[in-house]
Order: sequence, then structure tokens, then C-alpha cells
Amino acid sequence: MKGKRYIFYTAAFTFFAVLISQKEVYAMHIMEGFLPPLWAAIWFALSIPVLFLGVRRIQKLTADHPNMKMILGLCGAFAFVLSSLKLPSVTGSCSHPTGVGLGAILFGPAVTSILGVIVLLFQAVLLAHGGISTLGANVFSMGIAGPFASYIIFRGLKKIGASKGVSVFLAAAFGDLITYIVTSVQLGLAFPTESGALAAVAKFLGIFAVTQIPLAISEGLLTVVIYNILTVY
Amino acid sequence: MTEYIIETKDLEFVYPDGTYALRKLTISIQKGKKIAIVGANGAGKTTLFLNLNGVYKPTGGKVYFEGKEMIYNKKDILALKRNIGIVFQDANAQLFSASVFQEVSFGPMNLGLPKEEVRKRVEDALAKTGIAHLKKKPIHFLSGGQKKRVSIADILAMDPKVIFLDEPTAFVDPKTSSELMAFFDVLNKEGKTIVLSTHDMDKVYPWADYVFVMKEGAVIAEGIPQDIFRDDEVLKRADLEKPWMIAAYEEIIKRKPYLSKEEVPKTKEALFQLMTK
Amino acid sequence: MTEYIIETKDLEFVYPDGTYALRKLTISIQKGKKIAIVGANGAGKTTLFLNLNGVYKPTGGKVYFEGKEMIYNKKDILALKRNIGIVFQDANAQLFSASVFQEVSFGPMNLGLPKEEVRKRVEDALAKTGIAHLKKKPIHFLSGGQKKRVSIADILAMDPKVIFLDEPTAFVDPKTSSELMAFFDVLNKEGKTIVLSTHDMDKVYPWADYVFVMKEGAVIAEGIPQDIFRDDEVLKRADLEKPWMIAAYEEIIKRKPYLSKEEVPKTKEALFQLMTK
Amino acid sequence: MISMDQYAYINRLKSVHPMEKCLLSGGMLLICLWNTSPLVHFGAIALMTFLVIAVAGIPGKTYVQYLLLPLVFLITGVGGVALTITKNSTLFLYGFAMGHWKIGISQQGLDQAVLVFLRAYASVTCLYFLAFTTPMTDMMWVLRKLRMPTVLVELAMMIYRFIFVLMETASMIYISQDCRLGYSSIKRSYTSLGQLASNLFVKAFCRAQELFTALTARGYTGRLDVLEENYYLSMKNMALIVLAQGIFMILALQ
Repeated sequence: MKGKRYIFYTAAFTFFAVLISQKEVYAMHIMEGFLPPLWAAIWFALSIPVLFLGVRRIQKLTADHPNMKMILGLCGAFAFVLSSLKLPSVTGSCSHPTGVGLGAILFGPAVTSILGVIVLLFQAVLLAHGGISTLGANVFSMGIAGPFASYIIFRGLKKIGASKGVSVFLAAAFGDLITYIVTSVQLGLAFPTESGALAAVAKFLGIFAVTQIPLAISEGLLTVVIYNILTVY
Repeated sequence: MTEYIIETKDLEFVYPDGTYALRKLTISIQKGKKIAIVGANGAGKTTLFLNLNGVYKPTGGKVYFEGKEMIYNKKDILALKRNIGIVFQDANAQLFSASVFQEVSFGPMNLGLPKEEVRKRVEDALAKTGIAHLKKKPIHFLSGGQKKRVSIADILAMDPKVIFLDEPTAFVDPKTSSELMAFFDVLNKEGKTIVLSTHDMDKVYPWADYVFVMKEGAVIAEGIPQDIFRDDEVLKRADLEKPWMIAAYEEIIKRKPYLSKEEVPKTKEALFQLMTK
Repeated sequence: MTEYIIETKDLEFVYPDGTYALRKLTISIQKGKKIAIVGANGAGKTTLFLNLNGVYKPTGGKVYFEGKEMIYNKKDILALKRNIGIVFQDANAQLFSASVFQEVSFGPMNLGLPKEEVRKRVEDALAKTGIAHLKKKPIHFLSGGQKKRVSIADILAMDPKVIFLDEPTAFVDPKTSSELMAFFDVLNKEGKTIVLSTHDMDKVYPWADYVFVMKEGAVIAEGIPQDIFRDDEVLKRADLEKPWMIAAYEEIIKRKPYLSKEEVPKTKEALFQLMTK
Repeated sequence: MISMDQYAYINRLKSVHPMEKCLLSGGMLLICLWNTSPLVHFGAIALMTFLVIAVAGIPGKTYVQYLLLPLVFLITGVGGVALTITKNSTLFLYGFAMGHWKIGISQQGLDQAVLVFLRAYASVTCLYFLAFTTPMTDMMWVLRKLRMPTVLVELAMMIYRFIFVLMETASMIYISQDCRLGYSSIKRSYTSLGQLASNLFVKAFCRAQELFTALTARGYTGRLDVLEENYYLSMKNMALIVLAQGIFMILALQ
């Protein structure tokens, strides 16, 4: 059988590679070529209307305040640099803060989605992290679903009078969790098992929970620290 | 007997991307002296400091602190960071806290000292650097000179034995810069070993007890300033300007050769004395 | 007849938050000269530049450009920005594009020139500043000195009549800094009026034709450098150091009073001549 | 991290027209995505690796290091694809029961995992070809030609430039904190990193204001127009690209 030989070679290569690869856990970026073309296209199609809204919103913002362009540019660069910092995670492994929650709280989700798409593009071509074909899917999970969740949670908690610290923590942590859930959904839909897509989603949720739940908590804590210091300025 | 606080032997450092930063560098820094390390940008002065204080781990050669060889294990690194402080060139980039007090307390807090001791150290450091009145100010309101003083207080609060000052007069106005040079003298008199890197030959010539000249990661000359700065060959190789005092002195002895028996002047007054002899 | 390119009368500027930055400031800048504006940090030099080039609108007083009063309407502001260029202190704050070519093209593009003219101007500016070979390099690959040159090319490409240089030698090494000073001379010979703000009295003394001394938003003295830098009163008030050439000159005439009839030396050579007279 | 960016400016294919490189990389990416034949995937990996190492002159060691980067995701991801959870399967090559559910690897799951693994690796080499050979400034040019919204390209340009400025500041703060024992325990690392991030944000904000002032002095009124450089398409290269992609299409049909 043809398959057997491939399995041997890929397994051998994988084992060798894991031994010498850097021990870094990347955040939830679906890598280049991982999604089948149909699903890659679907997530692009779903993201584009939101990005369109974001562009319109930024155009309006910058027309009223020409300095907004510089502020957004610098904030985008900040988000990129933040994502390249290593964050000591609760489980001891290192990972990367995404800053998505912070962006959503400060600028609103539509604008954050534009910064998200640029940062994700740069991560793909500068850091080999994520990909072009999966850009649509990653933008949807990290640049759209995450920020919208953060924004809604932050606004909601503020309305019911929760403390700033709690709202910021929950907004950032849930922004991360939603990103991870959406990524699992994306993978589950693309690779359903015999018993359906739902079981597949559950499967991916289970696999990534090990790294993503501690990460969400770390991100929440860090965002609170940042937010507290920012309000002092 | 001369006592050396820091010594290196054939120290080498290669950055992870393969750039050679230090090459077979051997220096001995005498305890309690005022040392200057001069050299053009990119000569490796900052990299040397970061190796000696344990932020970078040398890729070759040996480092001795107070006569003991450092093997850069956790304990050694902690001892180096605790005893050797670095004041960086660009205070603006280096300071990260919201208020002056918070900024200066960062180091002592990390030493794990009790709160009262931290407070005392911070107040002392602020008083010494002459910025006690700025204690509660937010950092971004300060002037360039004040920020520089905060960055020095940062290090003083950790009470290190050696202080490295990386181009301390680079971004400050001339008045602050003269005041700082005088302040480094005071610190030195209190027993600290001061190592200063600089471009400014006019400032360093009257100040330093001993000078190392660096170029491309190696020490190409060392000696007392009166010798080093009269060595045209060395100055040219290291791309350094001659201090104006030496330039003027050389003009004088060129015209009045009999004055060359006199001592090389190290102060303006001595030079002007000589000028009219 | 002396022709003034920029004049101000009782110029005032108050920041929106209420900080007074310029107070009744009256200056006249002669066309085609090398002007220095000296003063400690926060004296208002940068704010003055931003007022004169139309980024800020003065809150009081008058500004004349080529003899014509500016009322800071759209047309005036455009004329000011077109004719008066500012090279900022920190090149990193001014450069926004990743490619050197695109960066330099930004100014001429804003002038609404045809593309071919823009291209020509960019190439000229790069050639003049000696960085034509860096055209295709990304800015983050450049050294500090090279970034400075790009930031100067930025302004040259707009072909302004007056160039303000804000502390041009602050972040660069001594060699680059001497090269830059020589380059400003070349620009001046080509007919540009050069206005330079600086801390470095030793650099500015032999260079400038005329000096303004600023303190707390006002001009407290003006004159030729040989007068200004001999005025201890003014230097003290403005927190400035005396250039070493003047200090040495004064020592000489103190000891040999008969030399005071000679001209005040503006070059090292002249000073050394005098020294041995 | 910057090394991929650096190679983009010094490799031997730097001055090739960016559209040609995008066409090759993008076209091959599509071919790899749409095909299930391992032959196509191995072929793409071979071609791209050849182009990156032999033609563009990227050191093999660096290239291999980059190839290892996506492995953590790939292994967990492919593992997830291979794994099947079901109530009624008998087709497992290997598996175990957990209550009512059976967890294991079926032949179908395994085949799919192998396909995904190969497809992902082949696609990654296509992306790497672009990333290693095409300077970001050229990619912006392509984005403009593709009629992306101006504001998006302008933001991308500024973000790219200031990544390096802020990265430098971040590393200076990090070193300064490290010198003062800021990373000597997990708890301290947290506080230190939080202070670093928030201060970096404040500095970014100040930089934005400074930049706005500086650009206003050069006539900025809301548009960041810059002059594009000229590129010349090479007919020979275009023909080679079309030829290569044609061969791969035929390969796929077999």
C-alpha cells in the first residue's frame, strides 16, 4: 500500500524535527495550507464584509482626525511587537500575548479587525507564523470573533457596574478563549469525523485546551496590568 | 598592592546571528578608579558591559569578579547583576515606570529587600542625584537631564560596587553634563569604581585615571590619558578626536620645545599656566 | 542692503493646555546666512521652528516671510511649509516609510509636482546627502548617521529656501557630526539660509555667522558669535558653556593684554597663532 | 526574528519583479491546495526549496530552521485530524474505548492526516519562497497594484516601519529591566513585562504625535502619497513561471 511508506517517512521526519525544533508554543494561528481550499475561501468570504466596515470606519476617523492614521499605525506596530514578546504562562511554557482584547477595548472591534489583518499578514511573511491561504480564517478568529467578544463583554460588564479590573480581565481572557473556540470550530468543520462536525469540534477543543486555557488566563492578567498602568498616565 | 575588581582574559562574544562583538578582549579594572573606555560607535563598549554584568553570557574566554572566576551559573549572574550596575545611554528609552519613585524602587524591590529598606534606598538615591523634589512626578514630564539623573538613581538604589556609565553625557545639555561629571567624582570618592564609555574626548581627558581604547570588539591601547591622547597613531586607528587641551599643549611645545620637560597639563588652569610661560 | 527672509515681531505661542512656549519673541533672520539658535532644553527652539513653518499658528504677534506678513491662511501655511523645511532632532520620529526612496518622495509629492520631477528631486537630494547608494535599502537597515542623512534628504527634496536643523548633531558620532557641519556649509554656499539649534557651543562657535540666545521662550541676546560667547552674563543666564576657543583666547589676553587688539580667533589655527605671538 | 526580513533584501532574487514572484508563489500555492496528489506536493517542495537555496542563495541551515517552525502546530493539528471519536467504529487501526465512545485512528483519518501534512508543508514552502525573496516594500507595491484600499496600504507601510523602532525600544527596556533583576522569577517577570508593555504603548502613542507633527511640517494633510519605483516585467521569467505551473497541472491530472 502506498500510504504506509509515506507514514514511515513522515513519522521519522516529524520525530527528528520535534527533537531539534524550538520549544515555543505559538498562539492559535492556523498554518499555511492546513485548511482545504473550500474552507479557506469561506472564511475569507465571511471576513471581508467586516474588514470592509473597518476600512470605512478608519477612513471616517482619519478624515476627521488626520493624526488618527499615525496613532493607528503605531498601535498596529505595538500589537506586532507585543505578540513577539514571550509571556511566562501559568503552566510554565512560553507563549505570546495577542493584545486583541486591549485593542478592542481601546478602539472598538471593527478598527481592531483592520489592525489584526495587517499584523497577521506580517506575522505570516516576517515570522512564518500563520499563512496567506489561511489568512481569512485567522482574521476571522483573531481579528473579528476575539475582539467582538472582548468588546461586548467589556461593554456589558461596564453596564452592570462590574469593577474595571474584572471587566478588563474577563474581556481579554474571553477574547482569547473565543479565538480558540472559533479556531477549533474552523478545524472541526474542515475535518469532520464519521459522527459529524460537532464531535470533530469537541476533539480540537480538547486538544488545544491544554495550551489555550492557561494562555487565556495569562493574557487576561497581563491586559489588566497594562490597563491599570495606562490609566495612571 | 593593586586590587582588580574586574578582569577578563581573551573574552569573546558572538551574537546568536553570528556577528562577532568582542574579540580576545583582555582588560583589568582597578578597584576604586575612574576608568574610561573610548572608541567609535559599534566598537563593542555596550556589549562588553552587558557581558560583564551577566546579561549576556560570554561565548569564550574568562571573566573574574573580585578575583573569582565567573562561570555564569545562576548564582554568578545574580552576583554580577547585583554588584555591577549599568546606566544606559538613552535614558528616555530605558525608563519604563509611570512615576520617579516607582522607577527607582524597581531594582531594590527585585533584590527582595523589605519595604522600609527599599524606601530608604530610593530616598537616598534620589537625594544623592539631586532629584528628591521630583519623587512623585510622572517620568514623561521630566527634562532630558532629569531623566538621566533618574536613570542614575535607578542604579544607585541597588548599591553596586561598580557602575558602568554608557555615554552619560550624550543626550544632555552642557551644564547637566558638567554637573554629572562632577557627580561621578563624588561617587568615586565614596568608593565606587566608575567605568565610563564616551565619545567626548574633551570631557574624558581631564576626568579619567586610566583609559582603554576599543575598536571592533578589541582593546587596541590602554594607559593613562596623558599618554593615550598624545598617541596620534592610536587616535587615528580608533577614529577619535584629540582633546583640545592636548592639541593646544602640542602647539605650545611645538613653538616652545623647552616646555616639553614640563608635565602634560590635565586641567585648563595648568594649560593656561603653561601657555604663558 | 540686508535682506531678511524671516522676521517676527512679538511672536507669542501658547499651547492648548495653557503652557507658554514663546513670549514676545522678535527676531530677524538674514537671507543666505548661517544662523545658530542656542539655549538649554525647553527654551522653545523647536516650538519656534514649528510656528515659523506653519505647523502651529502663533497665538500672538507677527511673522513676516520675505517681507510679507503671514496671516496663516491656507495659502500662507502652504507657502511656509514649501519654503521652510525642518529637520527634526530624532530621525526615527520623522521617517515613516520603510523605503528610503519613498520616504524622500513624500515631501515633493505633497507639493503636487509631476512624477518625473519628483523622481528627479529625490535622486538629487539623495546624491547631495551622499546616500544615493542606499536608495533601495529599507530604513531599518541604516545606521543612526545614515538615518540622519535621509531625514535631511527628506527636506532637501522639497527645495526650501530656509532649512531649520533641530540639534542635528545630537544623536550622531563625532565623525558624522563634523561631516554634517561641513555639509551645511555647502548647502549655505548654494544659497540656502541655514538655521541650526544646538547645545554644542564648540561646534557652533566657528560655524555660525550670527547667534540668537533663547531662554524660556524669549530671545535674551543676539549678535555675532565673537561677541555673544564672550558675554559671561548672557552665557550664565542661558545656562550655556563657553566654547573652549573663547576660554583659551580670554586666558591669552588676560596674560598678554596687548593681544586684545587682535581679532578674536574663529579657527583653531588662528588661536594657536595668537597663542605664540 | 528579523532574519527572514533581512534575507528578503539581500537574496539573489531581490530585484526580480515582485509580481512575478507573487505569481509563482501564489499560483503554486493554489495548485498545492487544490490537489490531493502527493506527487504534486513533493514536486512543489522540491521546486521551492531549489529556488530558495540554489537560486536565491538562502543558507540551507536557515531554511531548514524555518521549516521546523510550524511543526508544533502541524503535529497537534495533524494529530487532531488523524484522531477519530465515534460510537460505532470497527475500522480502527489502533484505538481504545472511553465509556460509550471509542477513540482511535482509522485508515480514513490517517490518509487524511497524511494529505493535510503534505499539503501544509508544500504550501509553507510556497509562502517561504515569497517571504525569503521579496522585500516587504515590494509586497506593499503589489498590494497597491491589487487595488487594496489605500488606507490599508498606508497603515501597513507605517506599521512595518515602526515595528523596528518599537522592537528596539522594547529590547532596550527589557535589557534595562534584566540588569535590575526584573526577570529573576515568574512573578517578577509578569510585573516587569506588564510595565514594559504598557510603557511601550505610551511611547508608541507619543511617537504617533511626533510623527504627525513631523509629517505635517512636510505638508501632510491626510494622504500619505509616495512615489512608486518602476519595475520591469521579464518575459522570460513569466514564460518560465507559466511553464512550471503548466507542468504541475499536468502532473496533477495523472
